[in-house]
Parts: sequence; C-alpha cells; structure tokens
Amino acid sequence: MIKVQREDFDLGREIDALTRGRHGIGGVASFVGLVRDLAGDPSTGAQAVRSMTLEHYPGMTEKQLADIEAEAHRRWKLDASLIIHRYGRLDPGDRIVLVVCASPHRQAALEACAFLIDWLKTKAPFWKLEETPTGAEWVDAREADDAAAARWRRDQAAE
Amino acid sequence: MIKVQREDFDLGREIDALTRGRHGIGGVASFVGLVRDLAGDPSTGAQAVRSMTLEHYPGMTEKQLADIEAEAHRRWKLDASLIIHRYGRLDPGDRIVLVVCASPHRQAALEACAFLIDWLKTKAPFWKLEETPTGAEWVDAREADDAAAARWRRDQAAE
Amino acid sequence: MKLLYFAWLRQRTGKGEEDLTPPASVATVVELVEWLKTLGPGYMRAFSEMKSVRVAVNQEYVPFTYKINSGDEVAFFPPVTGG
Amino acid sequence: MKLLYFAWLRQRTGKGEEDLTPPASVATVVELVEWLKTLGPGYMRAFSEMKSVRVAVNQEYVPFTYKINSGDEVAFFPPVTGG
Repeated sequence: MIKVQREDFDLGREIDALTRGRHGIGGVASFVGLVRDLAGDPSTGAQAVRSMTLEHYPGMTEKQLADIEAEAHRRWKLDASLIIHRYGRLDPGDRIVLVVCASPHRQAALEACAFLIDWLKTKAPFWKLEETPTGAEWVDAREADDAAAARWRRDQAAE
Repeated sequence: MIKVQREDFDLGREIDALTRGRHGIGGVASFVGLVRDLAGDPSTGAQAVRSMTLEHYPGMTEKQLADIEAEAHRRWKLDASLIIHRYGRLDPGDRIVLVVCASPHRQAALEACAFLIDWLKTKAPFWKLEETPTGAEWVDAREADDAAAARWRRDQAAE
Repeated sequence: MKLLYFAWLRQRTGKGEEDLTPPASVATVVELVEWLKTLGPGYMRAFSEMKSVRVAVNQEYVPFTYKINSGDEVAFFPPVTGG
Repeated sequence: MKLLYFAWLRQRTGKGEEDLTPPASVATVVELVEWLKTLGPGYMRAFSEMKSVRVAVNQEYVPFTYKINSGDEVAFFPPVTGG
C-alpha cells in the first residue's frame, strides 16, 4: 500500500492495520526516516537545520512507489507492505518516511525493507529544501547516493 | 535498553520514547516478531498452532541481551537501541519480540537491527512450547539456525 | 507538450509547469533542452549544469536521448533526495 | 552447586532447579553429566541426546569440556528458539 501525504503517521497503528488477522506473518520489519539536525555533531561540519520543505512530483511519486513495491513482492515472499512518504514542511525530529514489510520469515521482511528504503532514497521523486541559519538550500544528492551504494556491500556487517 | 516482560508492547510508543528530542537520529529500523500460525499455508506442512508458551532463563536472558546490545553499539554508530522480549503464554498474531535501532544513518540502523534479531534467534535463552491439535511440542531449533546462517549470505538481495 | 520543473529547476525557470509547442525539429530530450535554453536567461541558468539534471517522460525516468512526442509530459528535476 | 534445567530437560528431569554436591572427582561439565545420569531414569532420558543439549555456567555459554567449581550455577537446555 502506498500513501503520499502531508499528515504524520502512527507507526504502531499502521502496522496493526497491516497485520491484523494475518497469522501467517512471522516478522514485520520497518524503517522510519526522521528529519535530522546535525548541529550537535561537529564531526559532520553540518549547519543546524531549522526545518525543511519536501517537494514532490504528484502522480509520478505514487506510480514509482507502486512499481517498486510490486518489485519487492516479486523478489521476496511478503504478506503485506506499506510505504508512507510525507511532503510539505517538516521540523527536526519529524517523521518523513515509513517502510513496512511483513513476511512469514524475518529475513525476507528485513531485506525487502532495506531494499525499499534504499530505492526510495535514490529514485523516489522528492526534493528537500533545508532552512539553515544562512538561508534555504536544496539538499545535494551525493550523500544519499554513496550510502545507497554502500548498502549492498555490507563488509561491515559480516559475521 | 533491555526489557524481558510478560506484557505486550506498543511499537509506536516505544520508538517515540526512544527517539524523542534526539535530533541527530536520521533513521529508526525496527523488527517485530509475531506468533505465526501456518495452518493456512499447506506448503509448509505445518500443523495449526493454537498458542505457545515461551520459557526463558531469568538472569541469563537479561545478561545475554545486554551483552549483544553492547556489541551492536561497538559495531555500528547507534544513538539508541531497544530490545523487548516477551515470555509466557502467547496466541497466534501476538507480538513476541521487538528490536529497535536508531542511528544518524539508515544503513547502520538497518544492519544493527538485522544483526540483533538474528542473534536473538540463535543465542537468547528462550524456548517455545507450541500447542497443536495433537498436543504440546517443543519447537525444534533447526529452522531458526538455517535462517540465521542464510541471513548473511544475501545472494537473493543482490541488486 | 506539458513541461514540469521541480526544486531549483523550478526556481530558475520561474515556473513549475507550462504548456509549450517546440518546433517540429525537436525530436529528443537533448534537443528540447537546447531549444528551451533559447527562451530566456532563466532557462539558460536552469540547464547550465546538465550533470545535475534528471528527466522523466510520462512519469518514467528516461535518458536524454529519449524521443519525445507532442502529447508527452516531460519533467526536469535534480537528483532526488527523499526518504 | 546450583543446577538448572529448561524446556524438555526440565520435563525429563522432573525439576527446574536443584542444589547438588557432586563428588570431588567431577571436574568438567562432561563429568557432571555422566554423574547426573547415575541419579535416575529421568536424568538418563534428559541426557540421552547430547547433541541437542547446551550448557551455560554462570549464565555464559561454555563447551562441555569447561571446568566447574562447587559454587557455580550450571544450566542445561536445548538449542534456543526465541525471537
């Protein structure tokens, strides 16, 4: 299920609605993206983010999200999935995006969830305009691309 | 944070409590394990599960969970984490376990969450007694072990 | 042809959406961009750094060599930063 | 020495917890198991499939060759199935 909305969401309620009565589900993996304010972290050299505005491409957003959700269902055995992406003005700490994947097996749920959020970061037509003390700036995509590429290398996670 | 408890938990509320006011958090990955009833899935050949009782080793459980949580914090840059594991009698669809990892970066959150739930499945001292139409049976560990081993191969997830 | 601009492309062109009829000689996205740049300094600025511009035709990502038709919806935007 | 049994080991031994004093010759977990099996048919059944038995001493997993002391907490249980 795809929702592109201005409103906030309640993770517990969304998952309950998605999984209720479906007793074949063994695991539910989810990811919530938040507006981050790195002002407290000098190592990043980032400026304080006061708030941001998420612009999107109505129509294409829903189409692209539905396509990638269908792709996840082809790759993994999922009982249910949900993608919520907000747009409009958001403050530090606010929820931006939610991905939920439910499956009989935890591995499928976890992998599909990681796949969807990586894809969202690199393909979903959203753009962040951050307000900083020195003015509004469009967020550069570089950091997101690097992180997504590293995602599937997983050298750090080897047992 | 570690909680070993009989009571159910509310995912949304737990995550809110864990992340509130911490604006360096960019992503929160979570996993909820549910009591699965495979009666509806003939491909598994599984019997209908009516309910189950989770037995654990009080003391060792908390110690082992705290150790693995500390290990996750050594391996990944995490702002916060939470493990809740229930014990006692549970019905199909009930929540058993929750893992939450919050990080500045989504990849660290996702990987740490997968690491913790895999570890829980193979090392946390819990045992499931399932009630089926033909009597109560201790769940065999084989399936869980196989799934955990496969977890880090990820051939299926290659882009 | 319906044209859409997002993020700083919208700011530089000064519009989010417009209907234009390019000359018949414009067959691909590249040619469309070259023609748009003749329409004014805002377009010139918008399309001055093409490595930071992505294009979708009828809401699907396409390469700049993609052939376009008069009824298409063509959208220009920077690399996405959602999620 | 405090001994604990979980899951079907608890059911077969008929107890979850007990305090026992093994003979001084019992130095390792293996020797403890061999001695327990002499205490009755319940213990014999509990320890008849050792590939399905795990052991923790003072709440840490150890191998069966681990050396034990009189003040230790020794727990026997099947492979875990939590999560």
